[in-house]
Amino acid sequence: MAGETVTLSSLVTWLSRFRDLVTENRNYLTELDSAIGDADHGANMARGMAAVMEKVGASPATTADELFKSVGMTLVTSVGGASGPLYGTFFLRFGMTAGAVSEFDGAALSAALRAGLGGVVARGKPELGDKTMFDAMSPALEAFDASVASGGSPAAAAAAAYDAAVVGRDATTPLVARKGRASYLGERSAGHLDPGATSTAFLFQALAESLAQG
Amino acid sequence: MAGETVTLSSLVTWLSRFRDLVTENRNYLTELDSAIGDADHGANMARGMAAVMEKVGASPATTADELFKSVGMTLVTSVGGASGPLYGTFFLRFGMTAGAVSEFDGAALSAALRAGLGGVVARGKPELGDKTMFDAMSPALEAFDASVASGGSPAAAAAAAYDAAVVGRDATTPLVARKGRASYLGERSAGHLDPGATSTAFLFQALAESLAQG
Amino acid sequence: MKKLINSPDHVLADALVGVELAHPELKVDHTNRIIYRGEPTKPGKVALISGGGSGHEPLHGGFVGFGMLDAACAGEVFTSPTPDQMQEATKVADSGAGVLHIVKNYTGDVMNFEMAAEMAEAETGVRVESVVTNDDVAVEDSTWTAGRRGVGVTVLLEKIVGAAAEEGRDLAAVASLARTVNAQGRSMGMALTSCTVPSAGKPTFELPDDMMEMGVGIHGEPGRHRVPLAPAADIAQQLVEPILHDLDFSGAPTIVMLNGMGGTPLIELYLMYGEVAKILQKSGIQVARSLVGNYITSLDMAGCSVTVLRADDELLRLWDAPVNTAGLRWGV
Amino acid sequence: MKKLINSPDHVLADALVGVELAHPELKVDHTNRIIYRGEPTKPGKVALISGGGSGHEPLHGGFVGFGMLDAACAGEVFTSPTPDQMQEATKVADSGAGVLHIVKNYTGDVMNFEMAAEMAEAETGVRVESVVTNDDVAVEDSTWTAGRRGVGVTVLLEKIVGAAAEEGRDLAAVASLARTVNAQGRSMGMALTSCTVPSAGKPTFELPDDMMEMGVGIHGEPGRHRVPLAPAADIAQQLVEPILHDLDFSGAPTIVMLNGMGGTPLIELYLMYGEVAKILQKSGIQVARSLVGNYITSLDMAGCSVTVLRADDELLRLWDAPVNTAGLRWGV
Ligand SMILES: Nc1ncnc2c1ncn2[C@@H]1O[C@H](COP(=O)(O)OP(=O)(O)O)[C@@H](O)[C@H]1O
Ligand SMILES: Nc1ncnc2c1ncn2[C@@H]1O[C@H](COP(=O)(O)OP(=O)(O)O)[C@@H](O)[C@H]1O
Ligand SMILES: [Mg+2]
Ligand SMILES: [Mg+2]
Ligand SMILES: [Mg+2]
Ligand SMILES: [Mg+2]
Repeated sequence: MAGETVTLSSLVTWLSRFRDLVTENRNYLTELDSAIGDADHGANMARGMAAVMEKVGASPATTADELFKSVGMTLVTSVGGASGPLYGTFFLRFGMTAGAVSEFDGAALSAALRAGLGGVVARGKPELGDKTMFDAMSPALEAFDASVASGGSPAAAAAAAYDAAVVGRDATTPLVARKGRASYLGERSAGHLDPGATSTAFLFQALAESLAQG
Repeated sequence: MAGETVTLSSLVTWLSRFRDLVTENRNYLTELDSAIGDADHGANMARGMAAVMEKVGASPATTADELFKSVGMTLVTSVGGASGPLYGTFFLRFGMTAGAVSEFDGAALSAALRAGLGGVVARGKPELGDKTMFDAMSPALEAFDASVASGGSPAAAAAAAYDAAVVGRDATTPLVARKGRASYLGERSAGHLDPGATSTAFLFQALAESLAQG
Repeated sequence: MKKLINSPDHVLADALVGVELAHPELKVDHTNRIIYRGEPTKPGKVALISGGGSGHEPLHGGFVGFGMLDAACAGEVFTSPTPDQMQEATKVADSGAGVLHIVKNYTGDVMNFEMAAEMAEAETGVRVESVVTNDDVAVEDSTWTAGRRGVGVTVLLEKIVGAAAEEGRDLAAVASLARTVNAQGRSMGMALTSCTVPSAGKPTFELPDDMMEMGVGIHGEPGRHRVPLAPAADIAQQLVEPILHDLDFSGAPTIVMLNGMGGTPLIELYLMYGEVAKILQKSGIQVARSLVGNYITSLDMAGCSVTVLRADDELLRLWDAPVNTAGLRWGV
Repeated sequence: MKKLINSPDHVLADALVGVELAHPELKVDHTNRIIYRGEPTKPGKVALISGGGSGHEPLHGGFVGFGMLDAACAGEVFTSPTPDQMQEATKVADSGAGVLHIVKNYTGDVMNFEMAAEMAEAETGVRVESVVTNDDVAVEDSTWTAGRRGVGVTVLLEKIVGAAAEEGRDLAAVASLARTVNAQGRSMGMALTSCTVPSAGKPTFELPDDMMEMGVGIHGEPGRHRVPLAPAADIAQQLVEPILHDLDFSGAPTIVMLNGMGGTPLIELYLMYGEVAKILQKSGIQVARSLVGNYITSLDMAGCSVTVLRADDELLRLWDAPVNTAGLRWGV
């Protein structure tokens, strides 16, 4: 059973599991981006997370701020496009808020994730219903916090966050996009899952799985 | 029944029937030229013969030299490609040899056709078996002459010429081209009818049909 | 997918090798994927930098040289470059007079260039101004979207503003001219076929033989409307009408670009230009200069776009000024 | 068939309207389908005329202008022009110093230009010399065929010989230089896809997704061999090898053109150029000048060709001389 504290090494597992998920689903993400974007989201995420794990393997960090600064910078400098600055800023802010620690409780993890979300908002100015990654990320954090507030373990909170991310992701399908490339399609963007919301659901799936392992 | 002399008006019928045949078979000729050439023989012949019949209709000629000089020049100036100079020279020489007449017997028609064939040879230097229009035209003239020599009417000679043109045309299929665009294909040109030999068979079909009508 | 490539992951790196070998007058930084002029920026000259996803060639690398850009950053295919590339280009190209970032309006490009400008100013003190092009009239309701895309006007802007920078104008003047040019240009594009992104391996969208996409951008995104394939004259009408509807081009000379999307041959582009020019004539618009060819492309997409720029004598003078790049060259 | 045209029968006429509107510096004779320079040929200057079927743009009309051609005759798509067009161009362009006909070696082109030269000399007394280009090494056993096709070297020849004519050389010298250039150039082409001739309405040949045609010309004719699709580096090898096998390029500077067939985007052409240049380097061949882009195309065919010209200081000097045409421009 998963404990009450989260170690740095389970967060490395989070990252590596995220890398695996976007790599395995590279074609699927690109497929989604073909329908309402420019057919590169799978390539972008796979390239970025491969670079991240290479970096993490080459120079293992001992504190969260160090680790996530490197993760964020690697994404920013290897992805490009919209997802590079968005996921990059997410991890940069995550690390800044986490600080020079190597263990987290639920509240600390929540604060770091909230800071990450704030970074996405600062960069992209998404609002709920714009059909972006924010539509999965924001409800995921609501659920995470609710679980922590009601005494749930970080693992339980992450599982709740993942469930909420999936619901948020699926709710993007009927939406008409108002941010990003998909917005150019107007009404034609409705009826398709948002690629970024889909990769964000993978982010929380990875978190849930890595914390469940302990 | 067809008579012993051929009038200028049946030669106009010849031309108009040739125009009809290449126009109806425009796609077929282009199809043949797609396989071993550049997909324009149908367009070339249809454009050329349409221009010819427009010219003939606009300024009807009273003698063969006048008529066929105009036909030849129209082909030369409206077709381009290999078939323009070849068919153009064919008709130019036909007219020069026919002279300022308005009726032909079999021998006169043979002489004019021979001159036309000579024009094709002068321009294109084809030899038998090169997989060109010459492979239909040359045996057609052999057959025409043989029929005239054995007392056949011009109509009978034209019918014999048509039969021989068809045989000559079909015999181009297995050949490896040695002249024109098809020669670039080397061995790959074998197994296809030559487009120019096919249009030449239409030329003799048109002659046979127009003389059969009298 | 049929492409002249070694592998989908190496398209950009391999193409930059070719650019370097083909253009001894340019410098290529393969690590940062930047194409520079061979000579450092003249002291006092504002540097012009652009960049964007690859797949739009000759934009932007083909426009590096005298009278146009000082450096271009190449992103992965259809993916904006990263801030570190742009920061590096900014640092190297700056001669002290400051740097203009020319950014096409796409969320990714804008965010990455923003981060680059922040980094460059904070870490190196280079003065950076940015202009964001957004000339694509296909994007309606731009308040409910990421805004209009930057497309064809970017080419004209890089030429005109490049000439102004060459004359020694300062950063503020160069940036303000760039904004004027952007404000006075409008574009509209269409596609006969989808392009194929190498890493995706198949066409981004399927388009039936009798249909075309109107209002496409330059990233193989589907357009605003799918309509029946039409004769060139009708297509020209569908491209020109929304442009003229959006901005008043009367009473001024214009510069018109008929741009190919990459897979359409020049004979069709000239044919389309004829149709477009006839419509402009009929609408009383004076075409002073024109450009026909592949300038801002979308990989192997078949199709074209029209850009009309409202000019004046001064813009025409800058347009006519010497330019010496791989993709645009005259007067030198 | 998806093309930006009004109707298959009007492609050429409509495209010439666009050329005229886009290039006020050129004259277009729509009846005879000839593109001329705006200014008459200078007295004493030998006139250069070329022509051929359409569908190869910018060849030849895009190469009319200072330092290259004086006139270009356009035939129907892939169909050589007719002798009367060529005769008219010959008459109009002649300044009294004579006219060089630049003819690509195809049965139709050769026969039509022959008739034109006969007509021009007989009826108007204009002195005409002809050079027939035949640089395509894909045509093996040329004694058993119509001979090698004229392809890429035609572009290089028009540039180099155009510069020589501009310098005032006489007809014999210009013609002899043209023959030298032709003799020293070799080309090889390949296709990833067939083109579609507008009047045919569908692709000339079908090519499976995993195959390519090696040794194609510029008329959509199938090539010599159909082989499996390969990485760019292998394709480059298959293109360069027969060229180097056919002529010794060692010990001399060369001019290399990596030409697109019309449907292949520039990013792939640069990538291919990189592969070609690396092979030439390894083979000890010195590349002094290069040209990458769409110069002699085959409608919308995807693919490319390589041309290598053995040069010397004099040819390089003529190559570098100013040229001012729609399709090639530098030094002016
Ligand atoms: N302004 C924005 N705010 C938040 N997320 C955004 C914004 N714009 C785009 N996105 C997200 O980015 C995803 C696209 O990422 P990607 O395809 O990698 O970049 P690009 O659109 O530049 O090609 C979209 O599906 C969407 O979820
Ligand atoms: N040298 C030649 N002599 C005789 N006929 C020839 C010669 N070269 C080509 N042809 C004929 O011309 C035909 C092709 O005509 P066409 O397609 O109209 O011209 P092009 O080959 O210039 O496209 C061939 O099928 C062949 O019969
Ligand atoms: Mg994308
Ligand atoms: Mg043909
Ligand atoms: Mg992208
Ligand atoms: Mg032809």
